[in-house]
Amino acid sequence: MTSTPSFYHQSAPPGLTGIKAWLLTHDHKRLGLMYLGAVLFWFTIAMVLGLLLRTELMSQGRTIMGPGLYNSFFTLHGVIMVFLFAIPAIPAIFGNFFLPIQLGTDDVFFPRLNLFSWYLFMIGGLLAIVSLFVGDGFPDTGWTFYVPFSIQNSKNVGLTVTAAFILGMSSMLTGLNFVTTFHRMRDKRMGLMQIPLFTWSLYSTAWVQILATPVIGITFILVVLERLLSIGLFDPDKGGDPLLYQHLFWMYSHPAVYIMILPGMGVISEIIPVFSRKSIFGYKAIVWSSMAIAIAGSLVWAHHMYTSGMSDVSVFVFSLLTFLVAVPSAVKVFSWIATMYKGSIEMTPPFLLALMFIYLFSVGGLTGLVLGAAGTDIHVHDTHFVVAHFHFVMFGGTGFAFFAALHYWWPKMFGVMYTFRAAYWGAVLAAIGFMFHYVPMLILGLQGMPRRYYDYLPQYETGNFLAGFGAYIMVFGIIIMFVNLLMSFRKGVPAPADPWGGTTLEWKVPSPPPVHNFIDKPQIMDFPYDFKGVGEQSQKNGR
Amino acid sequence: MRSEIDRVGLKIGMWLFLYSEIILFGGLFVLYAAYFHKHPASFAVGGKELNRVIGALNTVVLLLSSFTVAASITAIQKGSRKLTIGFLIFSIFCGFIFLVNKYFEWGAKIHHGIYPNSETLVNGEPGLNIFFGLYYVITGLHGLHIIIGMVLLSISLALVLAGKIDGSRFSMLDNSGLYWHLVDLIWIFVFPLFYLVL
Amino acid sequence: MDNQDKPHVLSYSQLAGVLIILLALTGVTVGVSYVHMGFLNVPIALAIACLKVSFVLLFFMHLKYEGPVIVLSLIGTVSFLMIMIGFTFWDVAFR
Amino acid sequence: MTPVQGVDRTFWYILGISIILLFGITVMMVCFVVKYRRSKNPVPSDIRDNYKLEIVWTIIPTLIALSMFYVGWQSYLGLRTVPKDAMQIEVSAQMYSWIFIYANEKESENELVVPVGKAIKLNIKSIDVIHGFYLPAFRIKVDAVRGMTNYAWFFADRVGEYSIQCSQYCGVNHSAMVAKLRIVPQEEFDAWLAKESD
Repeated sequence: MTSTPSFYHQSAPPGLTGIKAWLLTHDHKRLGLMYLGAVLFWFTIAMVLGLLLRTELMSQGRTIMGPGLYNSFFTLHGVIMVFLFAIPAIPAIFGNFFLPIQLGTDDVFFPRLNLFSWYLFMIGGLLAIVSLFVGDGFPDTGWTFYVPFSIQNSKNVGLTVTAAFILGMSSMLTGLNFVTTFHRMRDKRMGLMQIPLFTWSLYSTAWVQILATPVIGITFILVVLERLLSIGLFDPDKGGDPLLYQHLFWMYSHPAVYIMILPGMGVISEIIPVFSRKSIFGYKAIVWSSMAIAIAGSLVWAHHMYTSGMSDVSVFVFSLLTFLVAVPSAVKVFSWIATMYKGSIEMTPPFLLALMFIYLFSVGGLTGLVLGAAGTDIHVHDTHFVVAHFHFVMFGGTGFAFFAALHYWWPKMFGVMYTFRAAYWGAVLAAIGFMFHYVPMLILGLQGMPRRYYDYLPQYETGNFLAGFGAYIMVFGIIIMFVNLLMSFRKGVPAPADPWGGTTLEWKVPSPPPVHNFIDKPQIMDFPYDFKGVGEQSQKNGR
Repeated sequence: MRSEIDRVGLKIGMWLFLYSEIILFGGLFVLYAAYFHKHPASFAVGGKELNRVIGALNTVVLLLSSFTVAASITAIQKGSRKLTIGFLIFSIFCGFIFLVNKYFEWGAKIHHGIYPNSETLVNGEPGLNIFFGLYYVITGLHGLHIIIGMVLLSISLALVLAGKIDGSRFSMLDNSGLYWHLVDLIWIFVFPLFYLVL
Repeated sequence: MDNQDKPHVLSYSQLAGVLIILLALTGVTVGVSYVHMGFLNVPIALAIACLKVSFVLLFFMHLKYEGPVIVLSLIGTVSFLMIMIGFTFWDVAFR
Repeated sequence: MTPVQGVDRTFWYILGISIILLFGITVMMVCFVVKYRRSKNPVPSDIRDNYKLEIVWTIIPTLIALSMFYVGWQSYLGLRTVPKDAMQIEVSAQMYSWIFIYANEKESENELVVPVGKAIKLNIKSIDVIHGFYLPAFRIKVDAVRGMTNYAWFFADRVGEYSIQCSQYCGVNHSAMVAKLRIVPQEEFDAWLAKESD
C-alpha cells in the first residue's frame, strides 16, 4: 500500500463498524465531525428563527406572528446561538479536530471524556427541544433569564436552564481536556513559543471555559431551586437582591463572549500568514494578547449593568477596565494587517472571509467603545445598537471566522476541494447582506429603539424594513456558501495534503488524516510560521 | 498511543475539575459575602440558631476522614493493601456519620419551621430568610458532594479489593482522594461562616 | 519540565502531624468564636480557615510536591474567586 | 452644558475616532491585498517583529481608550448629578404601564407632564419585575427594580412631546409599555396638576 487509510476507514478504538464506529468513537477527528453535524443543525434552526424575527419586524404591528411567539422565538434564537452555536462552534469542531494534530500528537488526553462531552452536548440540545413541546412551552425571558421575571414566569424556564447547564458542563469538560492535552501530550520537542496560534487561542479559551462556566452553573442551579422551592435568594420581597443575579450571570456571560471570539481570532491568525506566505507579525504579542484578553475579559462583567441601578463606583471601575480590554484586541488587528505588509498574497475563499472578519470585527470592537463609555452606554444600552454591536462581534467575528475555518480546513477534513467561484459569491453576498442587516440596527439604536421589541414606534419602520431586507440577502449568501461546500462531495476533486502551502503540522499529514494522525514522527519547526521554501511546493499543486 | 499511564496528566485533569467545583461554590460565597454585608445583624441571629457542637463535630469528622484518605494513599504506595482498605472503609464511614449529623440538624430546623419558603421565614426578617436560604443551598450542595465523594471512594475501594489499584496504578484512588479533600476544604469555610459568625 | 514521574510519598507521621494541627486550629476557631471582638470576629475566623485550608492543600492534597502547572493554576483560580467576590463589592458596598 | 450635550459630544468623540480608525484599517488592508498580490509580488519578505512599532501601537490605543473613558465618565457624571432645585416625581413601573405620582399625590398613567425650564428628578420603582425607564430624547435610561429606588434626571428645556419606552424585557407586552412625556409651559402645567386625577 502506498497510502495509509484515512480515519474514515479505520475506527478508534479498533474493531467498531458501521454506526458504532461513530457513536462509540474515541477519535478526536470523528468527534469533531460529529460536533460539526450537530452545530450546523442548530445553526440552521436559529438562523431560520432569526429570519422569522426580522420578517415580523419588517412592518409595524402584527406581520406574521403574535407577541408571545415572537418573545419565545428571540429567546430560542439567543439560547441556541449562544449555547449551541457560538460557544461550541470553533473549539468543539475545529479545536477537537486540529488541536491534537497541531500539537503533534494522536488524540486528546481524555478521549473517552471527549466522547462524554459530545453526549452531554447532545443531551443538552435534546432537552432544549423537549422544553419546546412540554408544559407551557419555551420560555420568553430572553437568553439572559433575568430574575424576578424568570422565576415568576409560568413557562419552561427550569428545563431550558437545565439544558444550558448541561451544555455548560460539556463546554467545561472540553476545556479541561484541551488544557491537559496542551500540557501533557504536546510533542516533547515543541516549546511554548513553537505552538501554532490557533492552539494558543484554544488554550486561553479553555481556561475561561474551566473557570467561568461553573458560575453560570451555580446561577442556573439557583434559578431552578428558586422555582422549585421559592427560597427567595433573588426575591426582593424576601430580602434577596435581583442585581446579584445579574452579577453572577454576567460573571460568566461576559467571559463567554471571549470563549466565542478567541478561537475565531486564532483561526484568523492561522489563515492570514498562510495566504500572505509570510510569517505572522508579532507572534509573541498575539500569544500574550490572547492570554490578556482571557484574563482581563473576566474583570469587566458589570459593564452590562450601568443602567441597572448599581453603584456609581462600580460604573467607574468597570468602565475603566472595559477600555483596557480593548487594547489587546486592537493589537491583534494591527498584527494581522502588518502580516500582509510586503507579503505575497493569494486570494482564496478562506482569506477573503478572514478579511471580512477583520473588517466586521473591527466595527464590532469600535462600537463596543461606545458601550464601554459610561455616559453613552446609558443611551444605547438595551437598544438595537447593542444588538447590532454584539452581532458584529459574534456573527461578523465568530460566525465569519467559523465560515473561514470551514473553508480553510474543509480539504483537510474531507479530502475534497470545493469550487472557489461560488464560495466567493456566497461570502460577498453574506457580507453585503450583513451590512444591510446590522448597520440600520446601529442607527435604530442611536435613535432609541429598544431591543426585544415586538412592535415599535412609527419612526423606526424604515430601519427595520432595511434590516429585514439585508437579512434575506445574508441568509441567501450563507446558503450559497454551504451548498457549494456540500457540492464538493459530488464533484469529488481530491485535495492534496497541503493545498494552501500551510506550515503548521496539520498540513504535513494526508488529507484526510490517518487514524493516529502521524505516520512518522512529525518534524517540529523552530517557528511554526516559517515560509522559507514553501513557494515552489504550491506551484506543483498546479493551481 | 500512550504506552504508559501519565499519572501527572490525570492529576492535572482532576485539579482542573476541582477548580470548576471551587468556582461553583464560589458563586454561592459571592452571594454570602454580599448578603452578609447587607444584613449583618440577621446573619448573627441566624448563626446563633445553628448548633456549634454539631458543626464542630462534623468538622472533626471530616478532618479525620481527610487524614485517613491521605493515609490510604500513603498505604497503597507502600504496598500495604489491608491498611488501605481499612483506611478507606473508615473514611466512607466518616462521610456517613457526617450525613447522619446533617440529617438530624436539618430535621431539627425543619421541625422548628425553618425551611425554604416556610411561614416563619417568609413572614420573618428578610435577612434571616436569606441566611437560612444560603444555609440550605450551601450545605445541601455540600452534602451532595459528600455523597458523590463517598461513591468515588467506594469505587476506589472496590477497585482495591479487585486488585485493579495497586502501588503502581493508583490514580483513581489519588483523584478520589483529591475530590474528598476538596469537599473538606469547602466545609472548612462553611463551618465558621455559618456556625461561628459574630 | 513539569514531569515528576516519581510520586512523593508522605509518611504516616507527617500526615498525623498535619491532622493534629488541623484539629487544634478547629479548637481555636471554635474557642475564639465565644470571645466577642465585634467586627474582628469574621476576619479572624476566615484567617484561621485559610490557614487550615493551606495545610490541607499542601500536605493532604500534595500541593507542596506538585509541578508548576497545578500550583500556578490553583493560584489563578483563587485569584479569580477573590476577584469575583471583591469586584461585586464595588457595587454592593457603595450602593 | 446640559447632560444631553455632554452625552452627544461623547458620542461624536468616540464615533469620530472609531470611524477614522476603521477607515485606516480598511484602507491599509485593501491596499496591501492589492499591492502585494502574488502575481505582482511573488517573493514575500520575512518580517517577524518590530518591537518599536508594537510598543507604539499598544501605547497609543491605550491612551486613546483612556481618554474615551474619561470623556464618557464626565458625561455620565452629568447624568447623575441632580441640581438641588429639581422637581421630584415618583415613577412606578408595572406590567405594562408607567404610573407617575406628583408631590400633591396626583397620579397619571402613561403620561408624564412637566413644566418647561425645570430640572426634573424621577425616583423610579417597580412593583413587579424589572423594567427600564428610557427617555431617548434626554439620553436617560435606568432600570426599575423592585426593592430599590433608582433615579434619573433631565432638564426640560424645550416644550414638546417625547416618548418613553420600557428598555428592560418584562413580558409579553414589553414593547407596548410606552408612555408620553409632555413638556408644557408653567401655567398649563399648574392647571393640569390641579385637575383631579381620573
